[in-house]
Amino acid sequence: METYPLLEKEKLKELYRKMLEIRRFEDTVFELFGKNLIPGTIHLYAGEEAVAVGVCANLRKDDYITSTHRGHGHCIAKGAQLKRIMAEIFGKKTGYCKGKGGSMHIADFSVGMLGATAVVGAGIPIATGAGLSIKLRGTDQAAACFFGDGASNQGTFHEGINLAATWSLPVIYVCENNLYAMGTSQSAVMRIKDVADRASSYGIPGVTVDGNDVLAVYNAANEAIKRARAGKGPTLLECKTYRRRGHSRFDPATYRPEEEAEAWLKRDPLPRFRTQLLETAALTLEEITRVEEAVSAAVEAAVQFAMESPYPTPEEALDDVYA
Amino acid sequence: METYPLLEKEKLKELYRKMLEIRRFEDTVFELFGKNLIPGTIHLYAGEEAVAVGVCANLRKDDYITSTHRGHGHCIAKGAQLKRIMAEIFGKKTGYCKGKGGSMHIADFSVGMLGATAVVGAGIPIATGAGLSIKLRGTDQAAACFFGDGASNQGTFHEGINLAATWSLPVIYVCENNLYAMGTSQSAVMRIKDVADRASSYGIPGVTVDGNDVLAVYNAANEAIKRARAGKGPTLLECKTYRRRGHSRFDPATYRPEEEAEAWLKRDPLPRFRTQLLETAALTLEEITRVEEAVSAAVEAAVQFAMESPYPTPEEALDDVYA
Amino acid sequence: MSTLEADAMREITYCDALREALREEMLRDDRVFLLGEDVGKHWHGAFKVSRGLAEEFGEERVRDTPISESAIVGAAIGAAITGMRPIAEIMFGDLSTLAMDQIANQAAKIRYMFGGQTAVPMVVRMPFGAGASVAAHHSQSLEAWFMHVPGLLVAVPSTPYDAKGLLKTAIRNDNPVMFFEHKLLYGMKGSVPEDEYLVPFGEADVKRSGKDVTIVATLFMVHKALAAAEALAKDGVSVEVIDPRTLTPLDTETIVNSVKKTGRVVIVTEGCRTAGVGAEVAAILAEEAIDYLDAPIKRVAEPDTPIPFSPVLENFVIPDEKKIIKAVKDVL
Amino acid sequence: MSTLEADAMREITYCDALREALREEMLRDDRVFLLGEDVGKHWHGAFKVSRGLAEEFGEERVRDTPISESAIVGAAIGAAITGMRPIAEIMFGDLSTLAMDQIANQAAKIRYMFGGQTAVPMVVRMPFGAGASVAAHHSQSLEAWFMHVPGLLVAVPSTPYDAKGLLKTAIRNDNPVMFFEHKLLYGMKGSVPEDEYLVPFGEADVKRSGKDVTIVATLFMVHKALAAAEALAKDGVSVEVIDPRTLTPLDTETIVNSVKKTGRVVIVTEGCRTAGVGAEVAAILAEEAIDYLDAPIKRVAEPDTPIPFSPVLENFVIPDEKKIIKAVKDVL
Ligand SMILES: Cc1ncc(C[n+]2csc(CCOP(=O)(O)OP(=O)(O)O)c2C)c(N)n1
Ligand SMILES: Cc1ncc(C[n+]2csc(CCOP(=O)(O)OP(=O)(O)O)c2C)c(N)n1
Ligand SMILES: [Mg+2]
Ligand SMILES: [Mg+2]
Repeated sequence: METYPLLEKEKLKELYRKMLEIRRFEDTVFELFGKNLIPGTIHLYAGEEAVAVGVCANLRKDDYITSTHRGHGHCIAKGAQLKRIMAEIFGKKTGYCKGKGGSMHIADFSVGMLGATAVVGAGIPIATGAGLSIKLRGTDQAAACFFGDGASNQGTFHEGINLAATWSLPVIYVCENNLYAMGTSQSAVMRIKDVADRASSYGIPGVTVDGNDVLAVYNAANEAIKRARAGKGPTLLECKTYRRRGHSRFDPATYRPEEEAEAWLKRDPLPRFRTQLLETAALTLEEITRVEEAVSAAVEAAVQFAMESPYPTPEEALDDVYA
Repeated sequence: METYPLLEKEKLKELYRKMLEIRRFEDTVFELFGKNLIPGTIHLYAGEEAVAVGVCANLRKDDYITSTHRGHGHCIAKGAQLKRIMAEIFGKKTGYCKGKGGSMHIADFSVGMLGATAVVGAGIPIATGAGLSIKLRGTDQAAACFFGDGASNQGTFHEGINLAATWSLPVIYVCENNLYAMGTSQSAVMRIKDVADRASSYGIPGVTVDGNDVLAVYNAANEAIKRARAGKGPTLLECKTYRRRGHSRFDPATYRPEEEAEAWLKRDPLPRFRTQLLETAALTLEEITRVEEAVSAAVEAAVQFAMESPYPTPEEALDDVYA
Repeated sequence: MSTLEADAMREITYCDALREALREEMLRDDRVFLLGEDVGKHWHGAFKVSRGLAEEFGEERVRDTPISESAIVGAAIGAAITGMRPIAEIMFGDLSTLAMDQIANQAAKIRYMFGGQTAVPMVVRMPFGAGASVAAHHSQSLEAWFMHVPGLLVAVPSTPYDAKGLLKTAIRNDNPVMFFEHKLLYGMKGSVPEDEYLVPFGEADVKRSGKDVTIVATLFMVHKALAAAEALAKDGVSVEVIDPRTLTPLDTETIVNSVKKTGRVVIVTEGCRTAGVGAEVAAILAEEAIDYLDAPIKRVAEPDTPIPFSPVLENFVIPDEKKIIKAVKDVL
Repeated sequence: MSTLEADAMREITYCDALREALREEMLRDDRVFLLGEDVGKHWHGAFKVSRGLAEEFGEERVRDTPISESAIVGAAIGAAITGMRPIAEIMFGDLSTLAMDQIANQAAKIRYMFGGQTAVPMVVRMPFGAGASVAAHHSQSLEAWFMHVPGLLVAVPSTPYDAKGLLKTAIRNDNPVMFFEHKLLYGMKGSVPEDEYLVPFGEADVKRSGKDVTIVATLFMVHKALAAAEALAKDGVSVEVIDPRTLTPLDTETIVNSVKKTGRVVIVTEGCRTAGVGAEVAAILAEEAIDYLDAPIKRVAEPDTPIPFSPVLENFVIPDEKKIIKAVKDVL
């Protein structure tokens, strides 16, 4: 186990709580989807919790993030309310987007969550723009931009990061490398092992970390965000991770070799961090149990809120097109 | 002076002749444009001759190239006829594109010149596609793709080269780095010195050469094309060069620092190669003079052909939309 | 022959019909190949249209690509102008926005700009349409954009029969064809002959004959229009339903003649109303058949909003039988 | 007040009028800034619209970008939703194809998808139009595409007066505005008041009153329509020329009322004919004014071809006075 800067107990608890919130939330969404309670499609963040949580734990409320089709975890990590996320996924009026966005398009501007786009890679230049805005307004905010390994083959990755590098913008680009884009493995669509190596094309630092180790992510993001706030420009931070389930809905993910899946799933960030907390006596079992109970209750409350919430009225479809 | 693989005398003469053809052609276009004989706009290749000629001297007639808004030199180097290029620039019916394309859109499919696009970077994935076609048809052809330093910031650069790398396609990507994209210097829009460094993002070789040294270009392209034909995949070849004039039309290029311009213009690839040929006794002065006379005559003939050629009839505007 | 007359034939889905077209043309012509994100053996395309093709033709001819829509279309162009006949799949039509330069400025214009020296024989297949609760980035219908680009052809099959016949024609055509598939149609069954056939471009299909009102409808809306026509028939209203099948070329003649006969027209399409497909059809009629029109032209389309996620909202914006019936009654 | 009534004022060019709008709004509001390729001190934009602005406001607020259209628009969006008011320049409108996802899927839909939580106050300035012999990639008119995208506003100024007034309105508007400038208009002079004024969106300008025929025209075509009207006046034909000034919102009322008065209409736009701006205007009239139409609607537009290079060819495809006069005579 590597050593990390000592985090306060409350911070560690917070990391664990957020990760668990995401896990339980996603497991619940999966179940509810199977019961036909959720329309459309879903892309779950389960397995990748350490990334969003490790990064966002370094952000303030007034910092920004941009997100993707696999965005529930980003929302939760940035501090959005479980119940309003869940309501949105249900298509309810009480959801963050009044039911207009759904699973793939959640935003919570009140906590700096600038929204999820379902166009792979499209959030990258938008995060660059948030960074530009910070620079122009002269604040010490920062922005984090989440995207996948697959997204790193999009033109927007190249253009968006190059622009931020050129202007030394306070953005960290977080590649959640879960080794696959749908059924396509990374090795089938690029000739390099580490997406972080692409940073050299833009003259910025590229860092690869174990994305299933929340403290490793925390640490790397901490450095990158410090650089950003100090006006030293962007960083490309690659976090290697793995989905616990298929890409979406009922994808059984049979394209992932069994041994690979097995090895990765063993490295589940949650039990791993839990063990670590206990072994280092950072938290007691009792404290952990209390967190777990609180999280279960919160997720249940979110489901109940979503279930009981009304749908929008049909005519609301016509609202919100123009400001 | 570096040493290069010994080229046959005829080949050396050919290199010199082509470079001179381009220079004289472009100088003539500049003059004619100033006399309002040429409509629209022009982007001259003068100063960059060593790149197109050094690369294309390695290509067979059945190999392909794609070109840009600054494309006259590519056409000439690949073996298109001066008179039909000139006629196209004049908007005449005898031009390669029957007057529909003009200076920015010349193609000569009969010599594998797949055409110039005026959308910066748009030719890059198209060259990738030509490489894919070669691979699928199982021939030993190769394709060369020309583009500028500015184009290397386009999403198509990233997507197009990554795709060719992934599939090991027989394409060489030639970045003509003339240090500027219009009035914008490279250093203002990227944080790296050598565009060739971007090759590492795709796991392919990146090579930077003096683009004003035709033998250096020839040599590097030779290697790259050999790799391509051998199925070893693409290369990113960056040739540092400099425009003799402004970006287009009457741009005086005052944004280029005087000392920089002076230093570069002194390194004019043409006199440089001429001196080299004489000093190494590769060609005699008499041989060189004969080439020069022949080129002058050819360019004059091209102008005459273009001047005397008819315009298309207006209704021809409606042809060639669909096959 | 129209789909609806083909009752005696075997029934297969739209998805299977498309796959048969791909397979037959790949067998017929070595130059035909597929490329796109996850079209290969791991996924077979988001809607499984290419199931079995990578297995049968190998990974050289059924190529998984990176998520690089511009490069997918650009590579198809480059292959097309050097002797191949690529079929590119864009996973959702909404993402064609990422390849618009390659589609509209390169594929569409290369032949013209270069004075006819080359042709660009390629197909871009794209699922479009709303109704699957997948919100604003996966539900659009952008046919109108592509109609507005000279050099492109646009096919919009509404039945398994048309899907197969049009796709085969598209693959053999020497121009870039934008091939629109509707995501709610993939599972729909219809009669498709065992024997080879082609559906020509530029020939509308009269999916139902009638004399009181003409409905021009495309893709999924053809079926809603037919249902509306059936309901209206019970009220004694005789509706003719015309499915253009290709928007470029557009069979203006069949549409104009129908309207000359009925004097009334309702145009039903997905895609938002303003500057949509319906606008062009209406404009043609206003130019060529105004003297025959006994009532205002009516367009039934999506309102000018993005497609919302929640089914309550989404159902409100998608044209349905009720809205079509109301529009028909309005022009009677 | 219409441009044409403003005779007493100073005359400046369309280009200068645009620059004044940029400058005044930058002085007025710190949040306004420019970004685009070569908009800065080395070039001042391909058409020199931003001359002097980098010098006056500094390079932080007048930002040269790499050649990265998607990132330019994306960065503008990101800045807009976090408190700034960016004005992005795309050097030629044809290149908006490279940013179509950012424009049509992101800028246009962000407010809606997110349930009204945010707004996207930005302007994308783009020169469009044919007539400069710069061929297929630098001559298009793609207004119709943007009209077909809910969430966007579309401004199409034809005079220096409108250019300045509409651009100021665009900058103050909280929605993404696609601002179309015609490359042949930059050098055109017209009256522009010294005092501040705004031109509201959604108010057509009657550039000439008349009673026999309505011409609806945009951008450079307004001037050709006015010339045609002048010529027709000599033949005793009284032509009303309506310039919508914004296509979204479109002042349907002024157009419909004019046609109710004249009973005849010719729609003159650049951009190829099929599924163009004229189609929407024709469709609206076919829906709302058909009973008043005494003749078929006529569209004068570019034929369905890319724009060719050679002046002989290009002149053939661009609508001109002669074609407009012929169309007017056809509907008389
Ligand atoms: C531009 C674009 N192309 C294709 C798709 C369809 N699609 C949705 S998610 C996905 C895979 C994304 O892979 P990655 O970026 O690695 O993210 P992950 O799903 O692994 O988190 C694809 C191809 C899309 N939404 N957007
Ligand atoms: C996509 C795109 N953006 C902008 C332009 C306008 N433009 C034409 S040439 C040029 C500069 C190109 O620079 P570079 O790629 O370095 O080529 P060079 O002109 O130096 O040969 C620009 C910005 C364009 N034609 N296409
Ligand atoms: Mg992934
Ligand atoms: Mg350059």
